[in-house]
Amino acid sequence: MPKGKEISEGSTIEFTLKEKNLKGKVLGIKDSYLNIKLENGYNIMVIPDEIKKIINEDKINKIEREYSRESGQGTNISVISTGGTIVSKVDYSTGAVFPSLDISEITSRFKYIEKSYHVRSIPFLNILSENMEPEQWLQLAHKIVEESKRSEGIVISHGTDTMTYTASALAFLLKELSVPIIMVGSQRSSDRPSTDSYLNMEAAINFAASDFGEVGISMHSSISDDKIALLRGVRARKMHSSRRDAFRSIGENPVGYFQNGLVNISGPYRKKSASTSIFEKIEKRAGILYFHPGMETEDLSEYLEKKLGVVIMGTGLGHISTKFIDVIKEYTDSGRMAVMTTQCIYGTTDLDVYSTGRLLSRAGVTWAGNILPEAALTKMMVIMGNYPDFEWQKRMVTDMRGEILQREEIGVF
Amino acid sequence: MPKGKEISEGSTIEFTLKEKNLKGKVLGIKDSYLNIKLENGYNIMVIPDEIKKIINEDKINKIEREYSRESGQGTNISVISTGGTIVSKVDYSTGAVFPSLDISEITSRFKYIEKSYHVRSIPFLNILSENMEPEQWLQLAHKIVEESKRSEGIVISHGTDTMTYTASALAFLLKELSVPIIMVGSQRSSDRPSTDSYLNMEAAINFAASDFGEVGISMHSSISDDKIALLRGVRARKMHSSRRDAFRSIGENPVGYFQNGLVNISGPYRKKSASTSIFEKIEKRAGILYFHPGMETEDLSEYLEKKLGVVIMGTGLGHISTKFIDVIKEYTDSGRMAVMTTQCIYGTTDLDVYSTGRLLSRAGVTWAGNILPEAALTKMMVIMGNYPDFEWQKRMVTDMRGEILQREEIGVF
Amino acid sequence: MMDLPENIKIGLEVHLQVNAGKLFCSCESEGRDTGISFTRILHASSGELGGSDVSTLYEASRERIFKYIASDNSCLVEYDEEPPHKINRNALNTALMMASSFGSQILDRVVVMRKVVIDGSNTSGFQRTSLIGFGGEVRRGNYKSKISTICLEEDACRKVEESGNMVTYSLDRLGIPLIEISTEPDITSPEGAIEVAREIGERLISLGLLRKGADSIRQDVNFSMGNGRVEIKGVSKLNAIGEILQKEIDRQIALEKAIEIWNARGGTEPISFVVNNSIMNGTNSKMILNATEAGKDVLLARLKNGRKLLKSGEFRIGREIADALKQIGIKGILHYDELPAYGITLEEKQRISDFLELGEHDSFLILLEEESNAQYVSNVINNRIEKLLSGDFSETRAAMEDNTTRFMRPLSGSSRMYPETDIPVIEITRDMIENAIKNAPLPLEISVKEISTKYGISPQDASTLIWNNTISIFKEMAERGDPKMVCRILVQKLPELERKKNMKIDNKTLRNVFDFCLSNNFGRYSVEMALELISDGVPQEKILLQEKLRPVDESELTELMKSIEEKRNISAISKEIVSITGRPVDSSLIAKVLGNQSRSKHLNNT
Amino acid sequence: MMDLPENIKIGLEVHLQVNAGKLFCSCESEGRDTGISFTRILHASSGELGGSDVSTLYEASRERIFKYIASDNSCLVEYDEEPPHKINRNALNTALMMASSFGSQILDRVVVMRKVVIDGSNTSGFQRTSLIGFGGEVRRGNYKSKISTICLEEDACRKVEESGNMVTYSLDRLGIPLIEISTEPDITSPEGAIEVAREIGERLISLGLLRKGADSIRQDVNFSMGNGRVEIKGVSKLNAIGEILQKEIDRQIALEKAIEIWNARGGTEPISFVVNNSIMNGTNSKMILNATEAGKDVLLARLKNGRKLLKSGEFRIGREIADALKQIGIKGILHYDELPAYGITLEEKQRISDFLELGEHDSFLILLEEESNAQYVSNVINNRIEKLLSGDFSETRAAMEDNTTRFMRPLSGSSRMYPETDIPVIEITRDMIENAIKNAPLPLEISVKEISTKYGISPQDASTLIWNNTISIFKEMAERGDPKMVCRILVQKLPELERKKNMKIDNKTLRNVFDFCLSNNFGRYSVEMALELISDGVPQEKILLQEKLRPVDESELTELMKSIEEKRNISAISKEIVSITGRPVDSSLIAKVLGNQSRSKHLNNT
Repeated sequence: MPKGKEISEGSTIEFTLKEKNLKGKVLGIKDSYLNIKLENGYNIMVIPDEIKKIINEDKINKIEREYSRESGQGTNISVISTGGTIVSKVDYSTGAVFPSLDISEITSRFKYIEKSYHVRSIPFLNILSENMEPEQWLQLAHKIVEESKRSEGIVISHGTDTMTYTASALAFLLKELSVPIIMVGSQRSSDRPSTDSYLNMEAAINFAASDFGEVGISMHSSISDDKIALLRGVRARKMHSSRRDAFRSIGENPVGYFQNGLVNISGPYRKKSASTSIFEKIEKRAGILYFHPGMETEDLSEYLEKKLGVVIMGTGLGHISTKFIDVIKEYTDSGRMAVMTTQCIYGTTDLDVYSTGRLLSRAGVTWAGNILPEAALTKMMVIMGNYPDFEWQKRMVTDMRGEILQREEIGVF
Repeated sequence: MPKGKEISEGSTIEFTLKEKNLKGKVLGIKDSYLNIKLENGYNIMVIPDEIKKIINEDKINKIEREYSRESGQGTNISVISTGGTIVSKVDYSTGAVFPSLDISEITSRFKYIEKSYHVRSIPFLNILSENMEPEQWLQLAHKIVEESKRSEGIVISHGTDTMTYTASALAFLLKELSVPIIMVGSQRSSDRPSTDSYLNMEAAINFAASDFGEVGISMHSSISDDKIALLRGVRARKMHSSRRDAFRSIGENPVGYFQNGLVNISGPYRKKSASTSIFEKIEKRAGILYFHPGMETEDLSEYLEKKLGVVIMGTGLGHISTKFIDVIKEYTDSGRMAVMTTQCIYGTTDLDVYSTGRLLSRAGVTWAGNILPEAALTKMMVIMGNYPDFEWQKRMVTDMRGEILQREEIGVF
Repeated sequence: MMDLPENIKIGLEVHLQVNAGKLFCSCESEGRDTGISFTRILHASSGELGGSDVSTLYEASRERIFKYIASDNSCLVEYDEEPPHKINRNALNTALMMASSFGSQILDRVVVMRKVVIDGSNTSGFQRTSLIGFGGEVRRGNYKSKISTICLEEDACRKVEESGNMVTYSLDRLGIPLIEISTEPDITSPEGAIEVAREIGERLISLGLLRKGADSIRQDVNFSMGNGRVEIKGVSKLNAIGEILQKEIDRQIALEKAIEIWNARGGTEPISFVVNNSIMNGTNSKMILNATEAGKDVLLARLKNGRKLLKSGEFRIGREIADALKQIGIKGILHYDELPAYGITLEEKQRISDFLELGEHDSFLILLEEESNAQYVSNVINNRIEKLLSGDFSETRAAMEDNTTRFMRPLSGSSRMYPETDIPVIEITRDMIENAIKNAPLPLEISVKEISTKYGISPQDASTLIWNNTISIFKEMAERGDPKMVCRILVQKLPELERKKNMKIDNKTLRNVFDFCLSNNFGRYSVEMALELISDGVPQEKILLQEKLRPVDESELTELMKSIEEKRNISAISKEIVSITGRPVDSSLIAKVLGNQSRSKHLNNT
Repeated sequence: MMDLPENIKIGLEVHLQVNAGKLFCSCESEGRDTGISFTRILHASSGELGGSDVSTLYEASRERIFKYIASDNSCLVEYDEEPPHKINRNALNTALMMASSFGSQILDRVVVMRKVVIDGSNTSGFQRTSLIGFGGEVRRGNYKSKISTICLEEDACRKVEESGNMVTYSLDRLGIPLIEISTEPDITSPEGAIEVAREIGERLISLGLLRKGADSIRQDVNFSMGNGRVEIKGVSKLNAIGEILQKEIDRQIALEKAIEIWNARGGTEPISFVVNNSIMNGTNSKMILNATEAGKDVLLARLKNGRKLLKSGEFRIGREIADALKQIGIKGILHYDELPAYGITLEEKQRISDFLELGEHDSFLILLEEESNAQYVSNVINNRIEKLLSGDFSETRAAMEDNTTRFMRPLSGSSRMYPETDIPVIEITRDMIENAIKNAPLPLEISVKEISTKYGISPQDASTLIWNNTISIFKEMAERGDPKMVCRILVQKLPELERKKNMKIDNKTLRNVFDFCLSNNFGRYSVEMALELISDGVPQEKILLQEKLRPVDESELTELMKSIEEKRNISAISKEIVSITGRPVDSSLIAKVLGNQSRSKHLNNT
């Protein structure tokens, strides 16, 4: 770049590159490259030195657009945004995605929604879901209590990565619900014409107006844009890293579906209650440990030192190497809790079947049927935060929110 | 029990319990209970003191049965037993399961096997599969080299819990294979008339006589006793804790099937080579870490201290909280390896898509497409044990044994 | 009534289905097909081949595929795809109450066992069963019997179809708790057996915990008259016991005579089939022609000294042989006594006799099968004949529709059983035993009297409630205030509706309807309307609604009555009100309003 | 040849399919249906609504469902269910070679962009495209054109069917690498355009990397003659360019004249539809009757000053309007100029004219649609007319079968493009550029000469190899020893077989066959036999076997010959040997053995 020239972001410049005169808009400087959008729409990345000559520069102000936080009329629905891509916008020059609160962008796609629902957008967090922490679950639960007083349903937009953790945590934190809590996300970001976000959100708003008194998840049931599933939060899991239909109910069918504008909830579910109430605390000193051959006894013992409770993802019906028995026994003897789950994901634990299981059971390991590891972790955090320790085990093995299935039928695996 | 009386195991006694005269066989003493099998077949558990009077006692010697270690004639197949339930017997009095080497018990069920195969039973280990350790994978690989010299196919019976770990480890340890290696297990133990072990083994022996030059797994493809799948070891995973069809190929279809006595291998596979050779070492200082919200930076940093390599099961496309970036960077900067996989199990990792991914990538995290966590761990152990460190990353991201799929089609999730 | 041998001994095994969900999972007792099915093969357990059980080996020799239809009251446990869950405590406690009821001793620890059954009736290949207690006595009138054991076990699959080598079962019944009460063989008459069985059944009925359904009580009858024990399976109708036993006695007496003759002739020799396809050349017998066309061979065997014993007069040893063969799927067998017949001429019969060089008393068998099966079939026949000739008639037999019995399999021995290791030993606590004693069922007539007195209903009604299996609903709902109303509906309205609409309303639905109406303080008319709608097939969720079942109140009724012209017949008015509002209305309220209105009208008119 | 206006400017966008697998995944270029499909809806991206692209908005206004048929050369990337993989290096290098070939400047960094296309032809709703280079020149004979840009992009889905609001696409073509070479609008004649396009195509052909297939070369033509740029999409046949341009010129000239008249009359006013269903009462027009029966309304609008311009003489503004309406699915439009027709009488035409109070030069439109759509439709019509009247003819048009063009959508603008964030910026290294320069394709005739010389084959054969796209296989296999044999099979045998059996043998199969035979030292006869079997539909795995393709050797042949009686015709003998052995045989070997034998026979005979 010619010396003395300072190029500012957003300006339009004429310049010479590789002996050709070009015109473009400067989008920014990234990793010492100038990012320029040419007139034909293509972006190029140029090292400033490569630009031999700047013919002209026009500085242009950025345009700020207004957005609406409320839209439509009818049933009151609150959409609490935690920063998932679903209510995000893309900066079309850089391709960067940033969160938006313009709720009308979603609702205006579906005219009947504008007519039937009054949707309010509540900014709450703006984080990537992998950065979600237990404290924020508690804050979110409080926010839900607040919103439940003025809305008939709550939709929570959330990144898909840890959505089932948050859904489980909320399910356990919320003792009773006077409104449906519907989590929604998208696997294709909203900047793509093919995004799944609008359909997922349309379904979520409709689910939120039902009498579903639980924490649910509203996501595609297949890779087609035609049927959205309502999954029970404590039994759902993100089972594919990229597909639209990544979320699956483990061991049961989805509670309901949304298709052709209609909600159909066919599975058993808890109806909403008269009021919403919550547990006030959450115990953070809990974690998940994934057993594998080659794991050392110190791996386990050092990890356990820091935790009041641990969810072990064992093999098969809930096994780990028998060399760990002593460490585990010492741990549970000291009043702490070890809960066994299975890394198979599907199916139940049962420590009565094989000798290792029976040894673990005798060493104080708790097993709670087919509870999922994510549900076990969040349930443990809520139980340990709010109940005396002598009740922990009993609570853990007792179904609270549909997280322990009593029956698994043929078609759900 | 009347004082001065000593009851010996295996003896038949007449005694009085609750005012009734009973006769039965003493099976043993367990947790201070006498375990007695009554004449009508029922077992009862009695505290010795509850027996008021012993009328008679007959001591009987146990019957030892002979077993055969070789059977049939034809293609030479070695069955290496590592102690899974599949080649086990039950003690029908106690219900306890113990490993058996009587290969004719299996082969004699299928007359054509006796006619077409000469099956040799090789005792190797007798452990529960959750107790399998990396050293034993190496020993098993050596055993395979030895057996490959006199057999045309090798079947390895193995507990299902860690079967895919062993299958992956063997796949990486064995550089080239002159014989098929077919792992086989059972989800219902052989003492049940409904056991899946015979069909799985029948299929395994037939698969072992093919030209499949890889490590495969032979297990039920549905809950019906009709079709056995041949799964590629490095892409298989136990996805259900109890069902017969627990083993699934992740992201690809099974390589082949066995049905009605016929092997049909339709997927792409490596044919067997002229000889069998192995890597001689395995690096044990590697492990799997399962990321979850609430995980603390110390959880990670303390764990990493002990490991030369770590497989992280991140969320979605391969994410963990950005608070860990510094720890990870320091780790990889010191020449150690962090490989990202996804806890979704299905689907690929891609650290180019989201900002967290790009940060992780820049912090030195390796990502290898859709490699499974179990395959990543065992591959890492083999690579770190046998290649100079500057080659680790390149080897890790390069497909060696079909563990990284280039394409995922619509029907495999 | 019957002419009985003196030495007969009868013992009973009464199986009672407990209406309390399944024994080792959380499925319900009732269910329907899901349309999904799977197939299995069962293997005789290898471990048993040594000291193995004969009945198990017997089944294993038959190569069969079992198809299971999943019902909506089955789950992975029934599919044998998940370990059993913890034992159903209600079922266990019911078994303990029953044991207490007969003064049986209850074991301090219950060990769940696996009883190997490989006819496919259990997906696992075994039935879970546990010994709960022993001892005690059943008495009724002049009859009594000592109890040998009380067991709690799982019911088996319901057989749907059998064709070729495929047997199809439904899973709806699998896993339902069965209390098995076995008596000593101390009953000496069929009447005694009937009365003892009746008393056992009535105790569970009296508890209100017998499952509704045709096969909720099934008994096996153990019978002996000196030739070994015969276990007759599947006697579902109590009254048939007499005829079944009479026919079995006749069978054994005839057998005894036939064997006496046979042994007098010098006994027999093992048979051995030889092929002779040409001997029937030129035959007109369709049976033979069809068989040979299907590639089967004509196999002939001499049966030494067997003439006129296989089918002649009262002798039917041919059927004994045929029954045994049927179990291995062999049907095409003919013998000397029944020929000429089936298109086989006297001349052909003679030709065969000559070929086999029959002696004076010898018989022959014709088997139409592939030659390769000859050895196997002859083994089965020889074993059968040898056992009969030795005078040992002991075996398991099945009761047929016509009250005859058929050979089913050898008697089961104790080596069929080994522990269910998936379920830890269950401790029977002092509390459980006290509870069992406290709640032990009384004889039915005493229960009837107690209920009648306590709730102020007639003994007939109490008895009907018990027999209709609605007693537990009655007790539960009667406690909420209006026993007479509840009784009236259960005893009159319900059977009337079920008869009229020809459909059964299950207890769960009944309970829901009562619970909803009583919770809302809705009375008889609401319950009746709900039941009527249900019997019309309207789904519950469209019925159990406040706006639907709330009775028309007085002010509404007063208003409505104005529009009704004909006001003479209360029942007609009631119908009209119901059809206008779609809601129930109390007839007495109509009468009252009618009274008021006529008074006020009268007033206006004057 | 043509009578061209002086100011015409032609530019080309030539799209060449690269035969190197897909651009952003590992799927192959060729594939078949799997029978699995899925459906999608595309949304105009919210973020674009501000500074958004007109063509995108245009598509978004049409509510359509897209159905995609998965082919076996598609994966989650094509389904838009997985992020794109890293860029296909072969395709990228090919694009760089092409750029070098024309002396274009190559960018140091390639940024992959998303170009929004929401007609469903891309599952994601955008096409991935990247600018590789710019500058350079194409020359051929007397013609030349400057290159403006060279891009590497993904090909789109192949449209299979369109019915109602459902468009069906196959995924087999989606993602195939396309090199797009755009020239400046500096070409002044259709001949020039044809020659320039031909030269561009031949360079990739010369590399042997053009995909086989009907649509492997497609060009868009940019054309202007002073009324704005028209982009004509989908000109697949080069020779049609002349006729297409002539027809477009005719269209624009007629438009210019019509507009001149219209403007001279005082221009127009926006139309506005009014409902008048009764005006057509008593009509015999089936079109009207059918429409009203289907619940549609009769909507009428006056078109000021439009008379005799919509369809009269050379004027066709009616078609311009109809084309625009067709894009939003509206078909039922009629106008003044074409009436009386369609059963509408002169009297009815007059009635409408009177109702709309038409002036002397006014026209009218009849729209048969529901009233609720009137506003939307009139907006589309008004926009269309306003734009035409302003003299701006710029738009994207589609080339039709008859070489006319049809309005497709407004021109795309640069705001359709934003970065593909899933793919990091790709560095073009010095090595890559050097490689591109070294391997840059030469003009086809030079390539032909070089190949001919190097491998000792005729220039015609070399040319055929290149045009048949078998040049890369030829080079590869020729290096293994016998170029003439390879050439002979590829140039003669292969086309002959393909013609005879009417099927194409793909390059992958060809490569497998040659590789197998050459590896085993099997010659021409083995390759030919393999290809024949393949063209008969026998699967490869049953053909590529040693025992199948190993030529009959001399000793075998000698033995076999003994059994052959007629030994005159070598070709007949050869056929017989093949039919006996099922294996190939070398004719010259037959001749040799024949010689030996006749000699030895001769010896014996004398």
